Amino acid sequence: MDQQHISGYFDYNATTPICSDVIDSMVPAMKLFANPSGNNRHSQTIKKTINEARQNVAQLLQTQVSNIFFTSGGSEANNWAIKGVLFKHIDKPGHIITTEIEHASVLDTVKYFADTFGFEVTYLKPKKDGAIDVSDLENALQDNTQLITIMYANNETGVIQSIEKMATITSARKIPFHVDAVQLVGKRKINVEKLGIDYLSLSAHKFYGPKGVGSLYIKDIDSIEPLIHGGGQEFSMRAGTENLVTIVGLSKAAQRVTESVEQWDSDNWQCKQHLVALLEASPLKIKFNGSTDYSNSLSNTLNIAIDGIRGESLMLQMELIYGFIISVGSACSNNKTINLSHVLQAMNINETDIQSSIRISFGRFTQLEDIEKFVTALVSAVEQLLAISTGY
Amino acid sequence: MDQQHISGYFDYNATTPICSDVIDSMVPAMKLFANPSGNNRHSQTIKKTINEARQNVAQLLQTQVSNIFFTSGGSEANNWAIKGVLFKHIDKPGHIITTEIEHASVLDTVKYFADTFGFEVTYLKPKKDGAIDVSDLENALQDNTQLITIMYANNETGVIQSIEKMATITSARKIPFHVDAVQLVGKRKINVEKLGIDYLSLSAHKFYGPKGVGSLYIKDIDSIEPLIHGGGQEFSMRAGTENLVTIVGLSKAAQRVTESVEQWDSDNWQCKQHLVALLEASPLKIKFNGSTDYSNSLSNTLNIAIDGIRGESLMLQMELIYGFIISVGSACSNNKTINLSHVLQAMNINETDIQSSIRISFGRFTQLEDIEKFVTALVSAVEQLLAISTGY
Amino acid sequence: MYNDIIIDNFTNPQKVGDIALANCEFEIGNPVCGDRIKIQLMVENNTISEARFRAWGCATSIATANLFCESIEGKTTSDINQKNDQDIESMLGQLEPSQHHCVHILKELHQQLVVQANAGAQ
Amino acid sequence: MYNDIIIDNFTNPQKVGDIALANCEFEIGNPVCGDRIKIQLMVENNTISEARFRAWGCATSIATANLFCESIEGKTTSDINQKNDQDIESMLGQLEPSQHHCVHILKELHQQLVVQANAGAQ
Ligand SMILES: Cc1ncc(COP(=O)(O)O)c(C=O)c1O
Ligand SMILES: Cc1ncc(COP(=O)(O)O)c(C=O)c1O
Repeated sequence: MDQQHISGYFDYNATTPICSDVIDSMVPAMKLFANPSGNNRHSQTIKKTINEARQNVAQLLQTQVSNIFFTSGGSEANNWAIKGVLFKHIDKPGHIITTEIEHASVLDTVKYFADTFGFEVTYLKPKKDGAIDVSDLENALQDNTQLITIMYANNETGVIQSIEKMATITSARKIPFHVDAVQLVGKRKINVEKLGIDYLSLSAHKFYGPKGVGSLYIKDIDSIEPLIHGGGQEFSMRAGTENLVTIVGLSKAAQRVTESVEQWDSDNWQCKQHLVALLEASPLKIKFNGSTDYSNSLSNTLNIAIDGIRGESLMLQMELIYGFIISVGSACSNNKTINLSHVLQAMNINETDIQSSIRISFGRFTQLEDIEKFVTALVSAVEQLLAISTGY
Repeated sequence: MDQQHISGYFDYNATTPICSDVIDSMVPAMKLFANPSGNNRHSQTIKKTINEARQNVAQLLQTQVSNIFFTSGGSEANNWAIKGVLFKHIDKPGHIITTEIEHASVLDTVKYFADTFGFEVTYLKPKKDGAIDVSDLENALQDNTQLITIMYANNETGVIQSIEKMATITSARKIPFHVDAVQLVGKRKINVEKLGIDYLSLSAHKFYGPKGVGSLYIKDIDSIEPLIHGGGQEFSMRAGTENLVTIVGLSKAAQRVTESVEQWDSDNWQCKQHLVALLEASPLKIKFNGSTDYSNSLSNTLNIAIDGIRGESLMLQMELIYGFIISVGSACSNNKTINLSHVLQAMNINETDIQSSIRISFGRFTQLEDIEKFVTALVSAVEQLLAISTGY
Repeated sequence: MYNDIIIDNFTNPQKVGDIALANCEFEIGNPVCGDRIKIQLMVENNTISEARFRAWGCATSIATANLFCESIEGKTTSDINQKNDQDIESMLGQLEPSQHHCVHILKELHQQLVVQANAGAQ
Repeated sequence: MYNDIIIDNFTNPQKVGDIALANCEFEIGNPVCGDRIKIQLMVENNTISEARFRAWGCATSIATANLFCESIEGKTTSDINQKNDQDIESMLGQLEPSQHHCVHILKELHQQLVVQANAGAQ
């Protein structure tokens, strides 16, 4: 996608346009070719570069460099946190708490421990507004609870969980608490130490950095095993010659977030308010999926069901005719079955509404006038689809 | 390290200079920002790019695209193969065969299964020439052997193992055979299907590609579990938004290897013969660690013990005074202990010889005249060190 | 993804609508996927002179409905009856696994057409 | 890695050699690491007028030996005796964990010097 299409891009939660500063930082890094683990002066340069990157990520989360570990992205970070903690209990499988609305890299990993090793799992269910009740978490705790893993903000609805309140409970009971913050980092400020959690995942491509690189914050390295064993990289916690080019990109992206996240968030919030107002004033019959207010949802995300259309058709219409990219709550899948969003299902949204749901997510390159053009296009596209289905 | 220093770089086994074609291929990929898992046309472009990369790696190994899975490098590929196979047996831990000379990402992973889950391990010992006796492997087989993991070429000595002969035995007994080919790929031709092994690891930064990206070849995906669970990427075998930029780099690097590996190998072999001849004609007192002939060792690697000096001092001397980068067989470590190469120890080389050992590894940018300059520098550097130690 | 046949038929469907005096009409639905398609035809002398559709469903099913109407206009029912499964499958071009249910939709449309047209003829 | 103090003393060691008429001489070794250093001194009126070394070992230990000789030439044994552990540690600059054994080497060189010089004086 080139830059001229960015104004039509409303799928920032899937991935973000890479920022030109980030690209500029990565180009020279491609030529730094010494092995970071080497003993010569060229290796030294690279070690320093990696350490600066670690510093930038630490600053982003307001923590120390010794708590930041680079990974190949959010999925690896999630897998690492869950597996790294649970394999320590493999001889005595206990209880895991998570939610029904996690990302596949959490759900599938938790399921793996349940199916293969016999761990017991409690899946917390969100309320209609998408939020998990803190008291539900409290009630789910067992003496043998070995890990809690809950996402900070949901990728589909943008709904934000009360992680800070949850952490008060988990830390009082000293139960390891992992937070998948892949969707929050870059959109809201985080102070991970004040938050009081044990592990936090982030992924650069969700905040204008490159794909395939992320970090896991680890409060106490003795509490977790490596996912990738081997050499001395990452304080001997994650083997593998470092992906220097994308780590440098992550570094620059993290720096930008630290500087600008509040500005971006306030711009996004303006866009979102405008979007909501325009949609409500439009002829479209809309339901909002999950909270839309500032403190309970991301400022860049809106998930809506539009009466009378199928999300998937609307998505293609919006792309092919109007040049807007959005995402959907359901898609056809193989074998004639339909793939309904597990997140919307968990919120007890009915099947027809899920099939007519779309996710609109924008970001720092989105202008207020892009929002206006977007709504105009959306209204036309829906009208066209309705015209095709009139009579149904 | 910039290009002008490449003629002094003799540490290609640690990492290789990235090739300018590879850089050129990566730059435009940085701007392709759609999510490869998305449903829009931009995503399509990226899927195609990733698929082309898979094709190039498949071609490099002479296999099918459906057998190639991208990883964050050689260490992840090794971890994946070992853990992915052994976790299938976690309820009935059996027997593993490996060697004493593997890379840390294999040794530490195998040790993890021995220490944590009670697997039994046989560590095969190489002969003085660095090679594992095929009959030793045959004798080590047990009825409950669940995995064999043996490296193709050793990173320190360049010694090549008889993988093809070994595979005849393992495939007849249907025992999964993983081969860490990180050091062989890019130096010799591989036909992985003809070889008859089950898993093979490779890493782009060892053949003029970027760091932090590699692949695992998997013959039968039902034989192995994912290491990173989650989304549908990599045929649902390895979750995580793909590291597009470095996958594109791997792709180009793989393509170059397929085209040129024989030429590079023959150039390297010329360099190596010249190097050996010059060293033998020099006043240095030298022992060769491991085989040096064409069929039993890589054409780009030479590991030698030089009488009367300490490898570590020589390495620094070579770098600081002469601008040559080499590697050593031992280094000081914390707590006053010495870190002797586990590879050279396994070959029964005595401690003094290990301490005076260096690894010389070169590659496609090395000229015959660089070899000459190198030996001249080496002779002077050794003389200077000998002058300091005279009397000892 | 979506091939050009699907894209053309979806973004610019020429056969959307109703035929006030339709003499043949049928509906099909996919209970799992929820796609619904209604076809109205004007059949004169065993020839389909006009075909229109209404649809609610995924983009590929809408495209399928349009393509179906386009392909049968001007044809006789026996022309259509001669199409075998392969002919029908190839009409939609290369599909992703998640779009394969539209092959079944297209087959069902053909079957229904033959059934209904024969019924009308009796 | 190697700091500038280590690099200077290692790449351009001024004090390598033997003193034919040395009146003070001692050796130290690190049995684990294998580093070996021999020091020869010319001591006149309690002042070290000349210091030379021979060494086999890692780069940092060679640098340490040279630095030691440089630092004691022209000094009296009581000057040297006054150095505390901190003074000695700081001589080598910032070190990596793997280089820390050279702090012990440097301390041992100082201790041996005092012992030997006192022995000579008696
Ligand atoms: C033999 C061998 N295996 C595995 C690796 C690890 O590969 P990577 O550096 O891509 O993690 C290396 C390189 O360091 C190696 O030499
Ligand atoms: C909430 C959440 N967690 C984890 C991930 C996975 O991150 P990555 O794409 O870096 O593997 C994503 C993004 O897809 C996400 O939205």
